[in-house]
Amino acid sequence: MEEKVLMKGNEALARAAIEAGCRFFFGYPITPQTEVAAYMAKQMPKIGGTFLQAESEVAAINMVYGAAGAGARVLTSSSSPGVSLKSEGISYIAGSDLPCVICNIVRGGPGLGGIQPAQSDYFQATKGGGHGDYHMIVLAPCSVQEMVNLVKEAFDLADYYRMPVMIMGDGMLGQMMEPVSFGSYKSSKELAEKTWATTGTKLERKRNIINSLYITPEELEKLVVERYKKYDTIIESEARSEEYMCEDADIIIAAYGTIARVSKTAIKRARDKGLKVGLIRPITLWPFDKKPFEKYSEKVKSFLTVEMSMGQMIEDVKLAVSGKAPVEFYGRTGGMIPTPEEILEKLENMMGGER
Amino acid sequence: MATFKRPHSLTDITLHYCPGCNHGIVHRLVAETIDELGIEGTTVGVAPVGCAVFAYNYFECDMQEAAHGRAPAVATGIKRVNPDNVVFTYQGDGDLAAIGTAETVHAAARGENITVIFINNAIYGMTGGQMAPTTLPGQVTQTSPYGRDVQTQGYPLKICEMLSTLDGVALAERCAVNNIKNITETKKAIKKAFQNQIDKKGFSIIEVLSTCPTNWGLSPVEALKWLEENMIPYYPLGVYKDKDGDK
Amino acid sequence: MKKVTVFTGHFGSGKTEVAVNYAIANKVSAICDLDIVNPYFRTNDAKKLLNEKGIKVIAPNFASTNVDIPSLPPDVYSVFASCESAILDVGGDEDGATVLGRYRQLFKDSETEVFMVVNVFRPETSDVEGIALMKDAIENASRLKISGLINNSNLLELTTREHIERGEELVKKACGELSLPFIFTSAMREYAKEGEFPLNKYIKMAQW
Amino acid sequence: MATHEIILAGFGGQGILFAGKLLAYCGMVSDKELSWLPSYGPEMRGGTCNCHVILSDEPVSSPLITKPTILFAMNQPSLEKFEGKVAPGGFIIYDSSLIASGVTRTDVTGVALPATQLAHEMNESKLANMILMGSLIKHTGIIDIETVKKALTKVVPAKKPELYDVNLNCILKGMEN
Repeated sequence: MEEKVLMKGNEALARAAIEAGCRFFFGYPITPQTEVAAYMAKQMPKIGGTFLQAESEVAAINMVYGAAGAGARVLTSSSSPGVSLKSEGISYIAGSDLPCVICNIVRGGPGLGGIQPAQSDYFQATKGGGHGDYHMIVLAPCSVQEMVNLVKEAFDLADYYRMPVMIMGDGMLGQMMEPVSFGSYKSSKELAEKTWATTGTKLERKRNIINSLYITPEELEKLVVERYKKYDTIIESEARSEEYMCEDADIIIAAYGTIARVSKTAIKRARDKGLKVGLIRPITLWPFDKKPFEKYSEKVKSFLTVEMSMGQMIEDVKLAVSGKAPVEFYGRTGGMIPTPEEILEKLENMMGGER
Repeated sequence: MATFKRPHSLTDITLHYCPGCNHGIVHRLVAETIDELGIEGTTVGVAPVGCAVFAYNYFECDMQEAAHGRAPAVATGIKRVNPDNVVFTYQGDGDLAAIGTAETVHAAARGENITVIFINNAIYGMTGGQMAPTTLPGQVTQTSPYGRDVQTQGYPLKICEMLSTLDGVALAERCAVNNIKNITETKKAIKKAFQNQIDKKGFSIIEVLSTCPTNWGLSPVEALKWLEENMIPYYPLGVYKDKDGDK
Repeated sequence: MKKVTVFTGHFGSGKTEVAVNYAIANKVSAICDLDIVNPYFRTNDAKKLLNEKGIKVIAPNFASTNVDIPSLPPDVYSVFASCESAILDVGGDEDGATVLGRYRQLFKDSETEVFMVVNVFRPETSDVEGIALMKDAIENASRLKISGLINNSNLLELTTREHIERGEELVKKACGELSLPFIFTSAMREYAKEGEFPLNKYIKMAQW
Repeated sequence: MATHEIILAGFGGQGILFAGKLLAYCGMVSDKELSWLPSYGPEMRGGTCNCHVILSDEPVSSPLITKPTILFAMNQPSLEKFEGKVAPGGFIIYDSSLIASGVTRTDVTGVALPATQLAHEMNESKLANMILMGSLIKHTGIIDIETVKKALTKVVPAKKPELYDVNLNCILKGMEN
């Protein structure tokens, strides 16, 4: 059996990136993801990699753009306010079809908000953030082990589709420790050589230009439409979620990340009381996995979306359920974490309301 | 016998700059330098947002387009990945000295081993003649219609003077391309700035005072005269820092 | 002697529409779009039509594209060098007129008229004082003298004869006070009366 | 082993996170499922500090503990804050050198130990946490001392092996009480 080590989510994220071949990290300190930078600062010099503390998140993401353009596997990590600043650069990276991984260890907002865990950046991650028609793949691990696996996979997805991939965690996941093993992930994708990278022509090929500016609207539209065809492929083949006790469920909870785990505890307690509750846990937030919702929407009495926000993912849940069942919401925000008891009470109210 | 021809590192694409604009001269000097140092195959350029936004079309080497002001950060990323590549940015005054001041100052402070070509024409050309951080006191622009009033609009940034205080800077030199003598000096400075990078000396910046006949509302010849009479006195030419040199 | 006619004015005065119509009506050899201020509603948008009429169109390098760079092509010099008659359509206000400054010497060798197009329903040129200030600002920036005013007062599709006439009255008054000739009143063909300069709609309000 | 949901709480600087880590590593070395979740942020500095450790045979669902089975309290505010949340039948151990009031509930087991005083007597004033931990292990039996010894090698910094003995002695001292 694979040797396990006990690691914080943030540390594990950093180590997984290094194991995935990332040798460049550009970042700016912000709580609660500071351990990522600290880990990189210690480890990168030992393995010939680069850790650079930039003067701002804006600079950091543009360093990522430069390094990604030069063909490297590159990571930046931040937390909510920092990701807002990076959004400009993310749009350029998407518009230039460059691969990179961005981590957002989400904290409460808006504004400076607070440093406690939150999920209120769902819209920012899945619906935009930066300007223009673009998407990035957004992966939401719920455990330190899954963080490790998804970070490794994120680099492959980024390279394979030539686009930014975001890892979205929260302060709780970043700060908690769990046993993890590192050897279990194997890429299923064959990655092409980065012949487009700006590595210098060596006078052996035509020059490479990395750019997102197009002179005519026709040209720009054509490129964006092509990029959306790629997005269609991703929606088709990469949307992913976990189902838990859904088969006989009257109510299915939709929750991602750490809150999915809190919900599982609530589900166990509900089942002890005879309430049939299940869980759909989206693993990819974009693309959002509609299939399990479609599958169960005619079987269940209702869905309950649980989030650490005022209700953001619920919009995608509603789109997926498409009016075939009611979708209710329970959430806490500002850094407050819904407890299993609160969720259970909501479930009991929902069932009670029916009786 | 020497013949006048297009430098190999300049593509065979007609430049879009207005007649009388100095961008063309500086492009040529950069390209000649790349040719003479034999670094075309290892050079990666970073184009700015501003009138030179299409610089990526003109240099016969790998190029990346940067967001407004971010060229030094982008160059940092490129350089860190392939330290043996020669990485240069080509930026205007709005890009380098307003929206990208932080990126410029910190790349310089880190002693990032890159070359920065900085075109200072005291105005925003791309958006049609607004006040730049380098617009002279009293100068009329679209957004300083009564002349730049230092009481409310502050003073121009003297980039070479500022950056010369930083330990990471290997070379900070201000030039102009208003006459043959100065063009020769500028060429030398640009070449030195690239050579510094090859020699791993750190951050080099060459500021080139330039004309903008279109937005200054002056003929190309009048514009050169304006530059000589107004810009050079405010922005004296010369070497502000040369770590290993005479100064 | 080359004949160069310059159209200036407050932005939104309709100078481009007037300039294009004037070019076609007078069968000039070239029209030059010198608007480096605003990338929209420009002469270059009517390029196809103008070319069909045998009028050469010279425009900024990236006119009518996605890119807003006011870079001017060297062909502008051909207006002064080889065209029999040409029209220069410049950008709005003194900001747009600044560009004329760089061609100053060349105007000396041409027979130049500089018309200022006035729409009295634009706030900054709604009275004589405003018109006078705009004239001064444009003259300062371009280093050219305005040689006459054109009344192009309109409220787009809400225009009535009364608007046109109210405009003409005010512009004529301005001409009197500024000692400038009144050139003409221009109006869309469906409103124009005998003696006025009728306009066809050539500049599309874009696709939107 | 059933599922143990342990909240450790006290002032910052009392070694709460360290004690939690020791428990987490005990789970690691005995191949249990576990999670370790600290409270983080401003409250880590000087104010109250707490840490949630779950040890279980089953995968851990919520890493956040709302009904601890075990409370390890090292100051008055911590006992006050968490006593009411302990699950019926649960276990509370607290440092009676620093906590005057004691456990008021009757449906839980309360054990008082003057850990800070004992630590002073041993000239290890910073290791009251380990003394209290020793007592916790003895009274609950959730882990055995051999596991603790193995875990201790993982939490003691490799550069300071002498700390192993110091910590172990304090744990053993706690187990006597």
